Amino acid sequence: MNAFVADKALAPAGEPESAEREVLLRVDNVSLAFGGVKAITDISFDIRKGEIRAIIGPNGAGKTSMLNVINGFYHPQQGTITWQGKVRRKMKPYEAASRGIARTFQNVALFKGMTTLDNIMSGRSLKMHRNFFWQLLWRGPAEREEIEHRKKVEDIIDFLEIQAIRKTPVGRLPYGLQKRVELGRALAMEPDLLLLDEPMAGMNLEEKEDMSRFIIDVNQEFGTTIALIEHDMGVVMDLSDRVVVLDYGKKIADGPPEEVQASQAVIDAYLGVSH
Amino acid sequence: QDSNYVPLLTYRTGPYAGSGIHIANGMHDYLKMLNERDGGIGGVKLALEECETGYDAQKGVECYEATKGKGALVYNPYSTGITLQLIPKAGVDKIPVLSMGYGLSAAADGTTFPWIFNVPDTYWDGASVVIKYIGEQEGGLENLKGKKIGYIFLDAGYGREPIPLLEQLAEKYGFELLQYPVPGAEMQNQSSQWLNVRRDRPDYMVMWGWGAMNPTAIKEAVKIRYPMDKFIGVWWSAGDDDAAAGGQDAKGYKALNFSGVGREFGALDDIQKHVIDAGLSTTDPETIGGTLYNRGVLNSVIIAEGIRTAQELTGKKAITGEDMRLGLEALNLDEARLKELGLEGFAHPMKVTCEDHAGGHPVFIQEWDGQEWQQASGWIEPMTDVVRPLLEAAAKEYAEKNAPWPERTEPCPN
Amino acid sequence: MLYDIFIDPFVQMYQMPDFFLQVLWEGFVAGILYALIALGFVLIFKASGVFNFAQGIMVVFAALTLVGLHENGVPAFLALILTIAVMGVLAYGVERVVMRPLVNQPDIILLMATIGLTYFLVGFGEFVFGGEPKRMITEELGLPTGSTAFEMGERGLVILQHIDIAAAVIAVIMVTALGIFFNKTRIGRALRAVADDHQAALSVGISLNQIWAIVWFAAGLVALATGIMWGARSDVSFALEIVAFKALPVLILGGFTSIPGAIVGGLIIGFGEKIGELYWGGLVGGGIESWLAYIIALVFLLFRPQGLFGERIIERI
Amino acid sequence: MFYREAGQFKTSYKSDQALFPILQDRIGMIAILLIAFVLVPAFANDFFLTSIMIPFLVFSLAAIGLNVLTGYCGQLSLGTGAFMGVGAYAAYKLTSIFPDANVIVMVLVSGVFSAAIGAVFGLPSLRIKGLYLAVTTLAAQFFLEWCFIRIPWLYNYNASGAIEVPHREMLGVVITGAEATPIARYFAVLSITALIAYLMANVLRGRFGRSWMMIRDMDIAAELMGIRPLRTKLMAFAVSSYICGVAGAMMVFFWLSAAEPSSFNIRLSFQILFMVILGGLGSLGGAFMGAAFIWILPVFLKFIPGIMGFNVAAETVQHATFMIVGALIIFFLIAEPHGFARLWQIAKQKLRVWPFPY
Amino acid sequence: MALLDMEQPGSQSAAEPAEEILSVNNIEVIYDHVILVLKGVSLTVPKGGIVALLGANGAGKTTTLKAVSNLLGAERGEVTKGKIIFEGEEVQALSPNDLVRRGCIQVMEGRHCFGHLSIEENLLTGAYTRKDGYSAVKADLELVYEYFPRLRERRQSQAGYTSGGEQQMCAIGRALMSRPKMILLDEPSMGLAPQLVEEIFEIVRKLNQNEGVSFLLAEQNTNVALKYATYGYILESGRIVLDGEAKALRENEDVKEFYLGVGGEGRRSFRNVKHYKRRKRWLA
Ligand SMILES: Nc1ncnc2c1ncn2[C@@H]1O[C@H](COP(=O)(O)OP(=O)(O)OP(=O)(O)O)[C@@H](O)[C@H]1O
Ligand SMILES: Nc1ncnc2c1ncn2[C@@H]1O[C@H](COP(=O)(O)OP(=O)(O)OP(=O)(O)O)[C@@H](O)[C@H]1O
Ligand SMILES: [Mg+2]
Ligand SMILES: [Mg+2]
Repeated sequence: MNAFVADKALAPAGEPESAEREVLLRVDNVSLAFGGVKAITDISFDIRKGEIRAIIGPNGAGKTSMLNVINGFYHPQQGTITWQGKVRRKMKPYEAASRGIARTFQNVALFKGMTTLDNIMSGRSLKMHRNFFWQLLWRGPAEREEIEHRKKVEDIIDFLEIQAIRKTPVGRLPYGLQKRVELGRALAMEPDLLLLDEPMAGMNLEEKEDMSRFIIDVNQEFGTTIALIEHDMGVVMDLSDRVVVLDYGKKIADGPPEEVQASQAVIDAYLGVSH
Repeated sequence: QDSNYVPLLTYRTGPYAGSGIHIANGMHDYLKMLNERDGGIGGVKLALEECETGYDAQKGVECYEATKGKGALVYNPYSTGITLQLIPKAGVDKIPVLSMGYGLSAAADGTTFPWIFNVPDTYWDGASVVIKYIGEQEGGLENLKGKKIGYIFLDAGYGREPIPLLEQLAEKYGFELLQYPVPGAEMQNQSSQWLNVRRDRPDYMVMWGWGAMNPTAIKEAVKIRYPMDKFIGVWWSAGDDDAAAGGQDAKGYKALNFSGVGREFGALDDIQKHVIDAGLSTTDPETIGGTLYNRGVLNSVIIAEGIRTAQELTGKKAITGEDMRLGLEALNLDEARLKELGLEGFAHPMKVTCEDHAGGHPVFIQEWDGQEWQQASGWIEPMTDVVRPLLEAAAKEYAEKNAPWPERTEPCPN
Repeated sequence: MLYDIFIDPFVQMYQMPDFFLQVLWEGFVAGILYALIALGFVLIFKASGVFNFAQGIMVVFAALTLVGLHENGVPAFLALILTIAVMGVLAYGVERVVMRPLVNQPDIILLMATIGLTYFLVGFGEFVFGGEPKRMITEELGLPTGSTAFEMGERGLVILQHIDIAAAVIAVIMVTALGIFFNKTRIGRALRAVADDHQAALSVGISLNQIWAIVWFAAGLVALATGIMWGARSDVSFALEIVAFKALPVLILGGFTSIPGAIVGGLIIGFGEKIGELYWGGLVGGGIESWLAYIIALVFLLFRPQGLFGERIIERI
Repeated sequence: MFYREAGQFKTSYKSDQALFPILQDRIGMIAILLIAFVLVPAFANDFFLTSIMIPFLVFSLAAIGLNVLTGYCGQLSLGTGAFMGVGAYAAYKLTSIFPDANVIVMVLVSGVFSAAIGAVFGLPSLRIKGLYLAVTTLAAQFFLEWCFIRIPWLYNYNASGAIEVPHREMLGVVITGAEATPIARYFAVLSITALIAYLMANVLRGRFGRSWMMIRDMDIAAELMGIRPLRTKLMAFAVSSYICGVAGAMMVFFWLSAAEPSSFNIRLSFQILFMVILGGLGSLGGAFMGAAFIWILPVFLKFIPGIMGFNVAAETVQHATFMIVGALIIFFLIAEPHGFARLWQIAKQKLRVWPFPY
Repeated sequence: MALLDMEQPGSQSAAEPAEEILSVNNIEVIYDHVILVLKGVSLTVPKGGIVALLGANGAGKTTTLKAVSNLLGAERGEVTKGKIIFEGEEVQALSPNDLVRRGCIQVMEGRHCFGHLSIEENLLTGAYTRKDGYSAVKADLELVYEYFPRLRERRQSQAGYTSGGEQQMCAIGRALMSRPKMILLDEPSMGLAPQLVEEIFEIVRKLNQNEGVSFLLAEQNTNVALKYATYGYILESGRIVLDGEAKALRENEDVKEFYLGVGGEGRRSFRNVKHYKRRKRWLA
């Protein structure tokens, strides 16, 4: 559909059912507590390659904490995390990033003093290598590298339709656009696993639709596995392949959206009657 | 040009203002008085301009650069730091620097430092007088053997300057030199230094302090009950405010001095009459006659006499920096002249020569009686025999380190 | 060498117990005095998140006003009251001219503004009072000036200055009062809220103007107390401003936001600095006091980045 | 209307990423360079060169250095003065150990030493943040200042404890020492400052600049994007200290020609910090504007009464200068907390929409 | 636009001017002296009404609310034209503190809890301006805990460490603690679980009916907002483009398509969104 997406191998043609796909990340018996507060209690689930995995649950259920555990920002007291078949030791967030896990944040965590373009370029940090002396000179290799990556970033900008704000400092952007830039920044990392924490909070319908479109495109044409936290059930139901439901640190359901939606435990804990 | 331009680098602000203000007042008032009373020197008025340095080297250099183009005759930096910066420039710009009783001791060697003057004495002269005086108290220099002499000093170029001489004397006379540096930022917080003094129990304490360091040290000494009569400061630790901080308890504290004590001098009366009463100065009349004020006056006397001598030598009325140097090198402030100036007994007669820009003049000791300073000794000659060779060696070393150091252009006549 | 570092100092402490006690006392006093300065910083920081660099100059300014008024013939206690009034005016002015327009700005901007204020006060203070050092009117204010010596052993002597004891008492009273004020009252809570988020504090109806005026006034009073105590030790002059830097390690050690932290930090620094200087300083030529405090603080910080009693730095995404 | 990008189309990313993508800016820059390299030396007198231009350039460079650390990487430092001192002492030692080497080269090399020391003092920044870090950089300030006093080797055991700049020539022209003409020294300072400013502009728009800004804006997020915080911060400390070191060396070699340890005291650190903040954090141009304001304004104020023919006491001028500078600092912070650089941008923005108000 | 304007000129607002608690007249807001954000916004909130302010990202909803509660100063923004009247007084002349005292409080977008204070202390700061004694405050605290049981569980935790949703509850609870006459709610539903969103709006309704509190709420969740509101305004790029009774808005075709997501054939699936730029009819 555009250069950026076409650039990478497309998802396998005859999509196998998500349950049969290879496991990309497995969380086994993870528990995490802060002092007396148990944020996560003995949770296990997996994320398979190429799927959109939703994580839902009431406020304070431990969803964000779960993402933090996955990308190394929190270290669980118990349990293991297996990434691409290998059990992962305790690791630093930047190591997670270099192994292909990117994310967006619940409270937008853009680099406020930088422009949209620079923010997205920053996603490419791990992929740029010219050393300091080339940077000093600029002309030559450093510049070439910069331009090469700039092209990739421009593709993302086109894809997300944010050309107009390319040179705007992100601090001044309205919330919805900030979320979009944040997605762009995560995409620029070309991750294997993309963690999205409430990407559509504070958006109106139209923007949610746009965002959904982007997520689906990224997932389908780019083959990126996505873990998604969202409170809008419409979005969760429509987009996700499988849903895991947390409630105050415990897992109360796990399965395809329809199944989860019908589960009484989920309705009681989270959805409420009207849904 | 019908005036002689004398810029005054002063500091009435900043952490050292406490000492700087009195000096500045003294310097300014005397020269101003000459203008008012005599219409200047040799019939030519003095153009005075104060430039505030705040005792800060950067600002000092800035003042220098800003004023040197106006035909400055001489600079009095009143800061060892600024003096050091000006030393190399003086030769290039051909403007003498008069660092009266401070600055680089080695600069007394006029053959190496033709443009720098530190009459009447260098720090090394001062330090030697202190040791000599202590020796006298102990009944002879040979009795210093085994004694402990503590040296508390402002930890900057200024305070460290006398150390080489003190070390040499320590070796020579067999006393132990204990050093207590006071960092500039800690001037008002000297309890550690004085605790150390208390532990080490030195027989005498010598102080090279400035600004707020002095009163603090005197208070601390009182606090640890150090015998005040064994505590001797350099001439820059001799301010009225310095000793007054200790009040009655500071009784017995001594300091070196080379300028007059008190205000019973004709010139000071003239200042009162022509300058203060005429409202031409901001000086608080009560401070006239204070040690530092008088020091400032003496500084201006030397400037004025330098100008006068230069006028005589060159026959010009408005002179240049180069003429000024000639004047200073031929300076001869003898008793008769002092009397003429209304300053009899204000200072020891001084004479500058081409080789010796300091002169190693005698100094006296003054003592705080709880109310004011009293002269406590006669004039004491510095140990020129020790000091002079050290000076020459240091001057040589300086020239070597800063090679190629410009040779003196017109050799000394002898 | 190793002996000098590890054994000799302790031998000395043992051999001269009176001296060691004196060192401890000096450390204690220094600590209390640092704590007094630090307290002023903590007050303002806690209540507005502003690191008030001008605290040092406020100390000088308060003391100068007091002494300056007295020099001009105002009786000591009237001068004290007038000085308090002046500090009130200053607080109001600062709130009006500096803080109010800079609401909701980043820390560093506010920090800079207080440095600007420092410049202004230095210029203004010297303009009004001149640069000469002045003597603190300790006796006139009824503060004790004498000293008491305790004999220990044959030659031993421990000297306690009465003014130092007074300083300690005043410091303890102020810390207790402020501690109660901050933690137990409605305004105290509001102050802490303001420090967290100016805008949110505005939105719940906390009047920043009023709060800032109060806090700056309180800091002014602390500055006055500090100025009197420091002035009694040395003289009142602008050189005193530099002493304020000594409060910074105390501050980070105790934690910017903690009132008891100021005292505990002050004491740790005071003791550490004096003992370090007197027993180890000589090994490297002395004068290590100028940075030892910072190094002590730094070491503590490496283990507790928010200082001993500081509020945890919230890191969350 | 006067300041318009309209009609200037960028056809390649290369031209879009140029230092001055807009024609007017390029012209402006060329004009500034022309003035600096041709007009100033042609017309300025000694006082203007030695007391205004040279210190201004030296401080600008130091401000660039601090800006890298504080403005770009967000690590507040109050130790700039000491890092400048390291550069100065290193340059002094280098020139006395290698008397025949080119002094410009020595000045540039001296920065390496302050870079190393800066990096060491940057180590705590991994754990210590914000104002806490600022205060710990004071440890560097006081410790280094103490070293300058207590390690006589650093000042070649000079009795004065000060370092004095030796006489050195380059291409037959005396450029350091008392005989160096202001013009020669001015050119040395100008060239070094311009060169380093240019090189830094390159670094700052590339990946290093970005990674610093990432740490500044949100260190946690930066780490989650693969930035190694310690390495990045240390890099910033090193680069910043390098530049400050070179500035310090220039300060002594081309401006003061002698220096005591107190030349590098905490006041210098504050002065530079002021320049950075008033100029605008995270802006190279701002560093120059800030330096101009903080350095030139007081010099200027000092001479106003004289020029206007008033006879005001020197200390009153000084007091007034303090008050005015303090008040102006507050005024400008209130007017625009993001500094002159932002004011300039807003001015450009206004020009763009002129004659409409917005 | 006129077509939708259900409010007959003269009938309500002019005849009974005392009825409106807040009126915003043609205000213009500029940030940083150059960024013009609101270009003439007017709206009124009747006493005891719930008015919704809808609009896309960046339309200026937050800015409008901040203008009303006089918080723009802290963002370097200013109202350059127009007037805002709250209960007959001009807002621009009042400080935020005065406004809260007079009963107008804002729940800021993006939570803005006091990170270092515990949840309970956060709630208590909400009662800062109250003068009716500790027991009354205490009772209200209980009430808030009643509304948000989760907060009771976390009452001792530092707010900075609580989850996004918990902070949102805390922010709303804090505003309730001041016993306001009017609450400006900025995106109350953001980041809250669906169940809670309903609950919050139920609380809004309860307060409105039982205590007569008026609401001005900026909300992206148009569905819920229009369900509970009595009147709505739609803001686009700093201008009011549509306003009317909530019911009427719900029926409006454009609103349906763009804000409610119900096209002709019921709810669209997010999976099948077409990728094209649609044009809003009212912009044509
Ligand atoms: N402090 C500021 N400085 C400059 N521009 C700002 C500032 N705050 C907001 N803006 C701009 O004002 C416009 C309106 O912003 P506002 O936050 O009011 O929108 P909003 O309708 O609340 O959007 P959202 O739904 O995303 O919260 C946006 O374009 C934004 O970029
Ligand atoms: N660093 C921390 N320290 C203390 N408590 C924490 C920390 N991080 C999370 N918690 C607590 O753990 C629980 C889970 O928080 P988390 O942010 O994961 O919730 P969530 O599911 O993302 O909720 P929401 O939907 O509201 O964002 C919360 O009660 C929170 O207060
Ligand atoms: Mg969350
Ligand atoms: Mg908003």
